[in-house]
Amino acid sequence: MAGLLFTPLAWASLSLLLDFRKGRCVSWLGMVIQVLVSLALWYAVMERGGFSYALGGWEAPLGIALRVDGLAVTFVLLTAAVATACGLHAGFYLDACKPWQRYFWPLFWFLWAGLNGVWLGADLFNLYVSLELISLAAVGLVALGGEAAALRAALRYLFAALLGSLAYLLGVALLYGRFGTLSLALIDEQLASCEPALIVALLLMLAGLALKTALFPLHGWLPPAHGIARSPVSALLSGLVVKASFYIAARLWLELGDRLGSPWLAQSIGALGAAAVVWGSWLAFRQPHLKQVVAYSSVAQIGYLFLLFPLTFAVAEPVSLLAQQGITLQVISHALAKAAMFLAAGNLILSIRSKRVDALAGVSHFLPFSLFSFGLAGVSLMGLPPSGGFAAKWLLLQASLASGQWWWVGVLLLGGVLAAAYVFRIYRASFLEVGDSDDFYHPPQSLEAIPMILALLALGLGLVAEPVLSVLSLPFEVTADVNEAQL
Amino acid sequence: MTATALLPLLALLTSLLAAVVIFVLPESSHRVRILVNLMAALLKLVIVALMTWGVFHGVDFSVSFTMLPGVSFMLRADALAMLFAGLSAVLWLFTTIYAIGYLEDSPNRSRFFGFFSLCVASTMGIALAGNMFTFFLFYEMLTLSTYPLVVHRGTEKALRAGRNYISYTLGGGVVLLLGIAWLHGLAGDLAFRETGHFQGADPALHGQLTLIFILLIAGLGVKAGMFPVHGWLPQAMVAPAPVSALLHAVAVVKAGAFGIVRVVYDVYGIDFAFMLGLLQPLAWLAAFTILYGSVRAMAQIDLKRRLAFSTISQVSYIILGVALFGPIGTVGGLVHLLHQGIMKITLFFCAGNYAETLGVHRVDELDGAGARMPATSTAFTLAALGMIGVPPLAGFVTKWMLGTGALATGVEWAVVVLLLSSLLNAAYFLPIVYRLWFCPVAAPWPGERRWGRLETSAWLFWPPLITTLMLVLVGLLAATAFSPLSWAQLIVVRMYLP
Amino acid sequence: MSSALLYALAGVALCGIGLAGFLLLNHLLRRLLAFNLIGSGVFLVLVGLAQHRGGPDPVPQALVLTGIVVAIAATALAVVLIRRYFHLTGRTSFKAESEGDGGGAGS
Amino acid sequence: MRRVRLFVTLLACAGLIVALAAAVLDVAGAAVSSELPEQLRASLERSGVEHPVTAVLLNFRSYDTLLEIGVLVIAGMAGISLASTNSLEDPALRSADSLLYALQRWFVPVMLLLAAYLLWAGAYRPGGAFQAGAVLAATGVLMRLGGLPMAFIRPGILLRLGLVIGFAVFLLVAVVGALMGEAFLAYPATMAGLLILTIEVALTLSIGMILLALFVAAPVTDEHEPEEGAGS
Repeated sequence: MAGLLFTPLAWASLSLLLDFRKGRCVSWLGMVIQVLVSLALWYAVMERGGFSYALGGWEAPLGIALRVDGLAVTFVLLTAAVATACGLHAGFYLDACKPWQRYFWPLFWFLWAGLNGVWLGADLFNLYVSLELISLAAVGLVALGGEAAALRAALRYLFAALLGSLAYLLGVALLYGRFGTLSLALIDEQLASCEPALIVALLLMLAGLALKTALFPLHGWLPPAHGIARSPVSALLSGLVVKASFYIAARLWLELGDRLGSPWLAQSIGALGAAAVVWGSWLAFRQPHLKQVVAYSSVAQIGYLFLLFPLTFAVAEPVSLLAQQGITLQVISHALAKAAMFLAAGNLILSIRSKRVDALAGVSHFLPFSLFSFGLAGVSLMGLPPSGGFAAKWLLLQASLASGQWWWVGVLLLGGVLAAAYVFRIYRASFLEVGDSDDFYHPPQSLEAIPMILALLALGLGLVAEPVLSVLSLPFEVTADVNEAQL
Repeated sequence: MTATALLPLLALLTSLLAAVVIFVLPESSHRVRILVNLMAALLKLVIVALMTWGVFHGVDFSVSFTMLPGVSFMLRADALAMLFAGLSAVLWLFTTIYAIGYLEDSPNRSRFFGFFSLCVASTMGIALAGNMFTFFLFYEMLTLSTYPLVVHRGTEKALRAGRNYISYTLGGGVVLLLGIAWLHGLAGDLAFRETGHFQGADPALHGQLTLIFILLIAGLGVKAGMFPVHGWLPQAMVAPAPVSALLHAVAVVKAGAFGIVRVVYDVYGIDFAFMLGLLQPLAWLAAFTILYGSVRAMAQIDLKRRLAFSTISQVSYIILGVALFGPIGTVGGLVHLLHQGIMKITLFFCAGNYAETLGVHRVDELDGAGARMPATSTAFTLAALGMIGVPPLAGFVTKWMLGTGALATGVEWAVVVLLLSSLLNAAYFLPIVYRLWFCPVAAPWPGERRWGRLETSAWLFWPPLITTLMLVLVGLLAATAFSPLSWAQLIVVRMYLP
Repeated sequence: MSSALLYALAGVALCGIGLAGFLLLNHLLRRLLAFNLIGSGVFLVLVGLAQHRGGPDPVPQALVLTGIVVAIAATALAVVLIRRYFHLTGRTSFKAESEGDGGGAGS
Repeated sequence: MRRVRLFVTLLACAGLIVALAAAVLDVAGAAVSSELPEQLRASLERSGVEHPVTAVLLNFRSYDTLLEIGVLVIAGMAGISLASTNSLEDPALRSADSLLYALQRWFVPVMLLLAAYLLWAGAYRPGGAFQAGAVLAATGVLMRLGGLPMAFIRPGILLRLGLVIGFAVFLLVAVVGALMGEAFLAYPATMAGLLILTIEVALTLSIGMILLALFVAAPVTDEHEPEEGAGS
């Protein structure tokens, strides 16, 4: 438990002192540790259910507690997988000769620490600090290298992130004023009925988090930031970072939404998500640059996540569970698939020496591996079987049908078709034959293997969805023995 | 894990693993690739034969595990599954041999054979799927794995056809998914069962079930090339000949037709579907597609396009047979699934041979080809005659069974459709046969190549001859045990008399 | 109405003004200042509202200290980015050069 | 068009103010007195410091503070990663003002003393690491403007060590607690005061360093492209 929080922070400080190459060796060691610790925590939760962990030995209202349950541990594991892949890829991909690249590792580790902080956080203010940790580390990663376009994207990102955080904090201030505690569990206990002021608080928090998650129409900052960053960074940002703020929003909604929400609110959030699916896919289809396509596809895929709100509000318990499982699968499969896609796109850009989609012509001759990874990741985004994306879509379809909200069925199906449109546009471009000349750069095997593994994970997720989801429904015991939690 | 669970998995894995191995192999290792291809094809044939033997003796091959809450992945071999699995296993072997010859010295072979194997794995999965969910899984996998084959040549035209193909099939997939998800929400996880699941279902649900049926058939109809949604098929002819052979004779169109059979018999149950009044419109649609495809085929100059429209027409025989609501008609439809596969693959092999050896793509360029390529032309002629329904070839058996079935259930108009269709078949096939044998060579062949002793490369020479032999044999020996006809009768017996 | 509540209401006003500034201004530094204004407003609300209940409460004070440090870090980073951006492009806002300076659409 | 935009934005902000004010009044009316302050008073003795705010910052909610310092380090790091000069020295900023130079000789020691006092005072009255660090940074800014040589401000190992030392010490203390069988970030009761003081000293140094680095990293007036001369 301590290791999970300590390792990334310690490695952040350590790698700051080293240059890129040494930092790389040290970081790879750190990744191994981190993966092992995550697995151990996952195993512990599998064995005896969730527990809460009081930091510093101070229990919840006074101190900060961590909540370790099935959902949190699933995300911790997901983070370990995706971040490790991105870190490995970055080690080969980034140009070690550029002096600023040494700052990649500390920022990377801080990002990881912040993510783990969010997954495990049960304290509203602590979540705010973790979010800021993530945002600043992400902005720093985008700006790394300091070119004008990157700076511009980083600044837009920073402004959006800050505004979002403040809106969230304002909501926290109201909640603290009302309840005198920051622990989400205690607030949930004390909240008896709906009060208008608390609705304002919830709206503020959701709005702030939606801005940070880039929900339509607040998505303007995402594509430049994700499109312009180096590929491993884009993969981290799209795969994990946007999920952090969504995760908090989802937790808030699932804990407090039943009393503070209203059908009107739930449906409008869902409608925004639906609009994001359609609009993001359309824009993705129109982009001339490969990474912009992938970035706009993130906007669309994030839209699906917000269907959680209508599908869990005022519905029967099993239906709500279906929707939650579907959304969790969507988060996982999108994280894996999008990371694979960005990494593969990075390889493709390396080898065609251009960022444009139409420069891909003929590349299927010589680079089937990265292209294949890209394609497999695309299968998951399109929601075709047996990918995790399909499993998620299936569960959401079932939830929409069972809750009688059939209009989301149309969104889910249309989203798949639109995703197919922009993914096949890339395939099409790459299958075009233009002579036999092989003037492509061939990236090393290690660069090509990583996105492949991620893509295969995303693809195979659908087949093992049941065991993955079974962790979510493990019981949560509030009384935890602190000493046992030492991992 | 017992052998009964292992065999269906193995049948899938042979081609799946072959695909993986081929993808990993470097482009230049041709010999290893050929070896892997042929070994996998032979192995699969053996496994399928074993399973067929087992199913005949009542062994239950099945394997399943839970994939999602409430949904399981399920493979199960019943008699109907083995019909389709057998067809694809046999034809995969010949198409592989043919494709090795056809693509000799062309680029991107690693990619081609990889996706080719994936395609067969999907077909096998479709055949062995034990419920609608698993069926859909492989159905979409088939869509994806055939796309790279259609656009294989990488020309503008091929890419356009590919886009068209993918729009149709993915669109169909979406409709199908909606139907399956809705059905699942209504009735839970439905394993395929010989009598269907809705015998005596709540009348309040009938409206919804009708709607779902329409969705399912519409989604499946796209791949089966049924009338309003057949547009992708003629365009997909830009693909290399082995792909056309596989797509049209085995994988894609048959997957659609097979799915329709599954839905009608094993999900809804034939009696229930009839009671809902769903079979009558289906029969009309099938009949219309039969005539429409034949009429359009007559107008085509390009040989492969003519064959494509012929496929559109022929596949609907299967659907017509199913929709006739009688055991004999069903036998005709099912046996046509197999017979048409053999005949059509022969025709495409021959068309590919003409294109590869003589550079001929158009019907009017074929004058006198019979003298230059007698064996291929004989094969073509026999297959064409079979298509028309000349006894004792394969096509005659199916048409006879279909006609008998129609009369037995009192659907006389279907017999008229069959006769009309045969006339039309003759009208677009016989001129080709005439040109092959009786017209003198008008002009030098556009792109002639020579291979030693045989009229064409050995890889290309033998497959059509073997399939021709098969189509003669299945017609002649239709009454013996283990012929496709008796197997189809076995299926129908099990379906109607569970 | 206690004085603590007054603080909270002043904080609310600052939030609104800051938000308007953030949305309407184009110059990056001004937007940054507007953001700081919102930040101050939020901190005022946080302390004021908690104070109102029963005398001084050290927890929100500590939270605000943390919040201030975070805000300073973010502001400093933003200033560095803005300066660097200005250095490279000579621009002080996100909008395209062709629009000229002055008003117009924001980011 | 612009006028409409202006109007709508102002209206929206006014609406926000009204809604928020209503919410604040509503909450103020409904607020329950929580037991948190009592709990805090009860636990203060065990925290190792007397001032409640410092106790919350560095003991009860030390995790927040740890992450907060992390945020500062990130900002400092990202700042110096963008700096394009080798030494971060900016000649244009040096003023040759002799009065400033003369005053410095008085101010700098006094400010250093003030920083030390603030740090020490944090244990029982308002003050503490951040305030002390800020004064330290201000001293640095003054020296910098006055043109005193500050060779250590360059993106070398020393600066990076300075950036991270406070954070690292904090983290080390946190993990030592965990290794000794307590929770992560728990201090052994007898040593809490001493440990907190150690952390505070290291933090003061680091915070001063980070803020100063951010100050000197920001102005970049040389005309080099970033690729040419960045970093050490």
